[in-house]
Amino acid sequence: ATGCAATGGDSGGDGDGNLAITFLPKNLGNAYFDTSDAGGEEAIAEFGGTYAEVGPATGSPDGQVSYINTLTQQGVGAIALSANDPSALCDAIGEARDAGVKVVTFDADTSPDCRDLFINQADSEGIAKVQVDLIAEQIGDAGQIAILSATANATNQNAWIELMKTELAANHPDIELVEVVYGDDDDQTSFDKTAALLQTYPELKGIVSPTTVGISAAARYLQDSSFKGKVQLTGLGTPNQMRDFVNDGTVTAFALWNPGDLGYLAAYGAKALIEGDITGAEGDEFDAGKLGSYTVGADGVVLLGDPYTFNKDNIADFDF
Amino acid sequence: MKMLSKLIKARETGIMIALVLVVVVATARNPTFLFSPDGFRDLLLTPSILLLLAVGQAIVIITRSVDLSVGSVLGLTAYLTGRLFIDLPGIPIIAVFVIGIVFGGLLGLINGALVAFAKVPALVITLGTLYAYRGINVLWTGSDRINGSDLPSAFLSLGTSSLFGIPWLTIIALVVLVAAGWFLRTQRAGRELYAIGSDPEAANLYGLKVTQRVLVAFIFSGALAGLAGVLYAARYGTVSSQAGVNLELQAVGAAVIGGVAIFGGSGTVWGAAIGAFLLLTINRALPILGVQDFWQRAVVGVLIIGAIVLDRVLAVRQSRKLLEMRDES
Amino acid sequence: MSNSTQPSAPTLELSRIAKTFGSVVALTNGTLALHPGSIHALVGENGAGKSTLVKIIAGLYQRDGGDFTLEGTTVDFTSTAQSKSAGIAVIYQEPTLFPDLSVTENIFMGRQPIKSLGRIDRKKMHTEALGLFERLGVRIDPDRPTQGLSIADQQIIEIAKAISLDAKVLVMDEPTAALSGVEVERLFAVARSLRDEGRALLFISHRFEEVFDLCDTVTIMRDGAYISTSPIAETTVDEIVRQMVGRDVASLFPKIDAPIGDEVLVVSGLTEPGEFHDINFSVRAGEIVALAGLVGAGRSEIARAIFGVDPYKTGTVTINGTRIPKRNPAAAMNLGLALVPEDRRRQGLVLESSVAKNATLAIRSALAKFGFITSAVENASARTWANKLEVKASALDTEVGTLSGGNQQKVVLAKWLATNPSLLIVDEPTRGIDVGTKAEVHRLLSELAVEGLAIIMISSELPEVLGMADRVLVVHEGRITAEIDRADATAESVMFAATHAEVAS
Amino acid sequence: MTGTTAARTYRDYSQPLWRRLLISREAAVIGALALVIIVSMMSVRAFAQPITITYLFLDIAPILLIALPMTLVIITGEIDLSVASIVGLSSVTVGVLHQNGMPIPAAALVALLVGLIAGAINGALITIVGLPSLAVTIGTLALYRGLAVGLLGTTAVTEFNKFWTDLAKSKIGDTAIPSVVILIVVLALVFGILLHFTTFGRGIFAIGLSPEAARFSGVNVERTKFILFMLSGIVSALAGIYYTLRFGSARGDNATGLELSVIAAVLLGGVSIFGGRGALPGVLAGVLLIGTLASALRLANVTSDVINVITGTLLIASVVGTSFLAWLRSKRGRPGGTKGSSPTATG
Ligand SMILES: Nc1ncnc2c1ncn2[C@@H]1O[C@H](COP(=O)(O)OP(=O)(O)OP(=O)(O)O)[C@@H](O)[C@H]1O
Ligand SMILES: Nc1ncnc2c1ncn2[C@@H]1O[C@H](COP(=O)(O)OP(=O)(O)OP(=O)(O)O)[C@@H](O)[C@H]1O
Ligand SMILES: [Mg+2]
Ligand SMILES: [Mg+2]
Repeated sequence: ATGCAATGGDSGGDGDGNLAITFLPKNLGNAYFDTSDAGGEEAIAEFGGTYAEVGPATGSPDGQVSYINTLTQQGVGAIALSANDPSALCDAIGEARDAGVKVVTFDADTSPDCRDLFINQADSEGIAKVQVDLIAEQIGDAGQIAILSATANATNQNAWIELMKTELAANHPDIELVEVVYGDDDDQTSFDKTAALLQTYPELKGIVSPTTVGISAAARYLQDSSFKGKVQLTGLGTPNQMRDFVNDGTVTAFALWNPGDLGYLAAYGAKALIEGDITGAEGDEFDAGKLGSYTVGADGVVLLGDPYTFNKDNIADFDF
Repeated sequence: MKMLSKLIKARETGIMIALVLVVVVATARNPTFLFSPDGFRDLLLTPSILLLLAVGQAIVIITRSVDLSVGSVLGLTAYLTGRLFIDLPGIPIIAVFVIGIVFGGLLGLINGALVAFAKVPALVITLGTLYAYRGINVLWTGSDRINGSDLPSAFLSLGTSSLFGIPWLTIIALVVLVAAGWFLRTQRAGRELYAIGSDPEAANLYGLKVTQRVLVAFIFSGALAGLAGVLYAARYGTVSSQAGVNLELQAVGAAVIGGVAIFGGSGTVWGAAIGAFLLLTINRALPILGVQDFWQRAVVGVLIIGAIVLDRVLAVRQSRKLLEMRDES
Repeated sequence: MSNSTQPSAPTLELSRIAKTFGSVVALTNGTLALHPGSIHALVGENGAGKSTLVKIIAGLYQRDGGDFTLEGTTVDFTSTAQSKSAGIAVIYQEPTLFPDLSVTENIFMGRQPIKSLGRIDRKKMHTEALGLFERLGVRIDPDRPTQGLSIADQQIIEIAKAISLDAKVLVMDEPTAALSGVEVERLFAVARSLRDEGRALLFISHRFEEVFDLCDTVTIMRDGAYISTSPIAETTVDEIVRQMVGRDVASLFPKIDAPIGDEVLVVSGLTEPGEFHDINFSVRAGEIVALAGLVGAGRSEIARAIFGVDPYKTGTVTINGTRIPKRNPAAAMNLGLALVPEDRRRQGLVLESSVAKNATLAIRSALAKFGFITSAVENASARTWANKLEVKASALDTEVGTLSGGNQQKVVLAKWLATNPSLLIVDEPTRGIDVGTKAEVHRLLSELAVEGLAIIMISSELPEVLGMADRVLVVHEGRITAEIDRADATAESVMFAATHAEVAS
Repeated sequence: MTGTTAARTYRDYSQPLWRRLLISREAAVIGALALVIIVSMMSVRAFAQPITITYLFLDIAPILLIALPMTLVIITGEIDLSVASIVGLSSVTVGVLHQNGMPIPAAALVALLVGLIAGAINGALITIVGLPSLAVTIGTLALYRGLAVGLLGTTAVTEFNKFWTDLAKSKIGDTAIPSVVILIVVLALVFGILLHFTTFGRGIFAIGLSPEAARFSGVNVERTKFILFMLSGIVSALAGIYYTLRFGSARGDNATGLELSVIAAVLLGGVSIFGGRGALPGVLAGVLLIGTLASALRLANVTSDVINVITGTLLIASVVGTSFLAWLRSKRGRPGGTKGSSPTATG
């Protein structure tokens, strides 16, 4: 969008060689992104690129913009990004792309026209449906439920919540969604919000928390409260965090994709873009190492696969 | 009779009434707020950690300083607690408490030494250590996270279980509160803290050990933040590098709402404790009163301001009364 | 009564003490010997180094050179706690209390009586405080916070604090500056009884009648150096003044008869509950009206209300026919009102600011062009006024707080005279000022009156009131109880009105 | 007066100009800034290019803007913790109004008005009711942020006219300097002159050192503070508008936590938290120092946690260093720091 891009272009413009790929998660210190970025690192090591990870301390778009700018200045080959805001990053990304940097989003997307590729963990309908199905099954398809989300502005969360509402209205008329609360992806806030929910709605049957921080905090509260076993909890969590709660019966089942695979795929997507194998157009096909081959869908979206459901029987098989 | 009038005039009375009001209204709306095992427990449990921080904060503020690093100290100690249980399996719980308190005290000592010896305003120093301690925490923790499964269940149950219906956490907090209140009221050293806050220069002229006392106040605040960190780990079970972020403003807020003068010299830890209770109880009551999630922060803001305005109005009313009394005599 | 006849070994002895602050030489030869059972006076001009010497005794400052012995052994105090435990009690020139704490706590801080478990025995402390006040003959509520107490009450608490220490040496740096007759007498009675118990006392004052009344020996200092020590019986006021100033001082009260002009200020029905009631008076151009009365009578409150820093409930104040709005000092200043306040360190000066900034703070609008102002303009104006009042400072950016008390007062006067007021209120204008300067301040006030300035002078010093005022208004418990013309004003008539509620005037 | 004849002479300053400049806090900060720039240019890859300036100023513009009124507020001995929340509120105001069809300039004007009102509320509580500003603005920090988040809920407004969002990021002519720098320079001049060369500014310093003496000198303490809090509100709102347009996104949580960055920069620039001391050039250098350092460290692939540690340490080191220097100076003269360095009541 600006005329100044040429200055930074000399190091990043020369097409197929620059396999410096930097992962930019929503924030540092987040186990989920640790796993995904480690997957990216593994992939990059496989094809002989340079891996790096930078990011803001807290999940704010302005912090990410600063890093995108920095990466543009450095002239990296590609950025693998989980966006804190769908549009606030677009201008910075635009400048990066003008300077020859490829931009792949994963986990949380920006508007499709800003970036080259989006690696989608699972399609939103699938994510919404698996959680609704889980909670419906656990509470006997009737009664009050609530949602404990991350921050109020999280794009992916909000999309899922909307789809869950649609799904509930269409197929589960006896389930009433009483409230959506936001734990800000903070342990303590999520914990206290869970307490408040249970307090406010004595009839509550279940809680859905489509965020790894939220579900573990809520499980932690339930574990020691009189609601354990009476209120069902499901959502998206990592096996390592949820193992205890599943084993002691606080949580019956929850879902997630494999974040490591997500990062792995993002890295291969970035590589394909850098090397000019794909442009992000619908129908482009690229190789993703151990995951096989993937095809770019509409709007430059690549779908990882279906979410996986974890329960007492299979949780021991996973370590992430 | 004299006791009664003293009680009515006390600065803490106003916000105590506010607290009772909040509880009564919330309970009227939804009886489980108070009259259910979990409701009663959470009423006491939720503010306990903040209470510890507020007590430490009150003592520091009374000496005309402020400790903005408490949230970061709490975070560091909470993670340390988890690491201790992971790296030294079988370590006695009491040892972890001691280590946490000492570690927090050490961090407080750094604050205090910079403030007292370098004669630098506490707000600046602790704003600096707020960043620095948190940064160290993030460097150390990385994306690691202490999970409930890493901690012994005896320790975890400290965070939630009760004795005669009163949660252990609350009991610990109350013991600290009573000790601090007793110390400030009846001990020479406690009174000297007030003197130092009231006029540091006069305290110096007077020959009080200003440096030493300020140092001790900071160590105390740090140690309490350390204790709060250990309890945080026990209560929440998960500790990431972001544990305790933004708690400092809540701690200062609790103390100020509780009538601790921000420029030192007056106020009590009792007030700070009630302030902590009020702050978090309001937070819990709002959803019950049907305030939508998004607006809750705004309501908390209004209530903080309301509490200090009320406090001020009462103080002005009282001093006017004193003047009128003098006229009549 | 005099102990000078039976010389004993000095309790405390200072000789050739030197002290410099950066480039400022405060003391070159501080020499002093205090004997048990004696009250020793220390006199000297403002800035002579008296307070510095006191602070060295107290351990607040450390000497750069010289000897300091206590009961024969050399001491090097590095904190006031050490001097205190060595048996030295000090009343500093400026009261230093903890405003949030109660009167009792202020007196006993750090050495409260304790009972089991180290708990403070509040009851005992309370009783002891009452006992102290009894001894000093004052009624101060021991449970109230010291915040809001008048300077006089604060000074009394300082005195109570010092005598409760039960020290062998009691140093009092201008303890009477804020006190009036009755309290001074009480203080002296206590001082004498301490002397008779065999303690050594040091008394600093600029009021010679007090020095001659109380002390048995006097030491004179000039420019940081010792001049002489002599038994009080063998010297005279003139002699002391000559040694202090290094020359003769003409009349202390050079009152010149000034032509009395039109009414400048009219105060009517001024009332603020709790402070003052139904105050009515007027001041004419060229007139000096004194507000006399006991300390705490409410004179400063009246002055502050007129100037607009304090509120008042009912009544009006007009200057040159224009009504002064309530609570608006800026408007009052624009209408030609100036107030030299009672507490120069808190109200009169911005202590941590420079001489130049202080001297021009009140005229900053006049100095400014379209609201813009520069240091150059300020310095030029400050230089003029510092010169007129002979402020002792080397540079205009000197921090006012480092000047001696008297020089600070001169800066305050300069600040307000620079506004070219038509009515000047001076609240205790010569408190803590040495004779030389005092005479000059008096002459200045006289000259200003001749030039047509109307002056209200609040003073607790009777000689000053009688010597300077054209008219004396006596305030008692917030009411004007007498109006006495210069011709009829005597010490007796003023004191009577000041201590009695109803006076036929 | 008649007593003596010889008129005294007074020097303007007790120390020559070069010494005053050299030992001043501003000089130290500016020196540190120069050092950081030189070292980064030599040792950090990709630092020495014009685009660095572009990104630097785009990043720190909100802090630079808000630091201006914050400096004045802190010099009076008060503090405003609600600035970042006002940024958020202003951002949401622009977003919501624009969403409902109001053109950007009009929405921006309303946002400025909202900022002014928010500042006036702070000011009224502090000066009329007489509450401590730290407590008041902790309250309004929550209140204004709550309003911002409450107004917009989960949504973010992102449909802004490209003309305006481009304007926020545009550069002056062919240079690498963003246009927003013009706004900053103009406001810095206004605030600098206001603080250092007007009677109003003289009042600000007097209030910070001794509110009572200021009142006795005819300074309208309450009005001065009130005006400053309103200025703080309106400039924060301006920063909020910039924030919204630069990121093309109006969100309730925009600029969360920015208040501490602003205060850190102001203090680093040599302003005394107890009021009465400080100068605007030092503050500007302080903001630039933090910003440049962060930008260089990011380019050197240092993670944000380390940057935070360095920022915090720098803040501590700067104040401890200053006080150490003062102590050294006092060793060679002035009394042992009993005055001056110890806090004075700012009630
Ligand atoms: N802290 C200080 N820093 C710099 N100069 C000082 C300091 N304290 C005192 N001085 C200077 O030392 C000299 C002696 O001051 P001191 O206060 O001892 O005088 P004093 O005799 O008590 O006068 P006064 O009668 O006015 O109280 C004065 O010139 C004063 O300006
Ligand atoms: N009628 C009264 N009864 C009791 N206390 C009073 C009364 N009037 C004034 N006071 C108190 O006495 C104190 C001294 O008042 P103020 O300073 O006005 O006295 P003053 O006559 O100006 O004495 P000073 O010589 O110290 O200036 C104040 O604290 C005031 O509250
Ligand atoms: Mg003196
Ligand atoms: Mg008075």
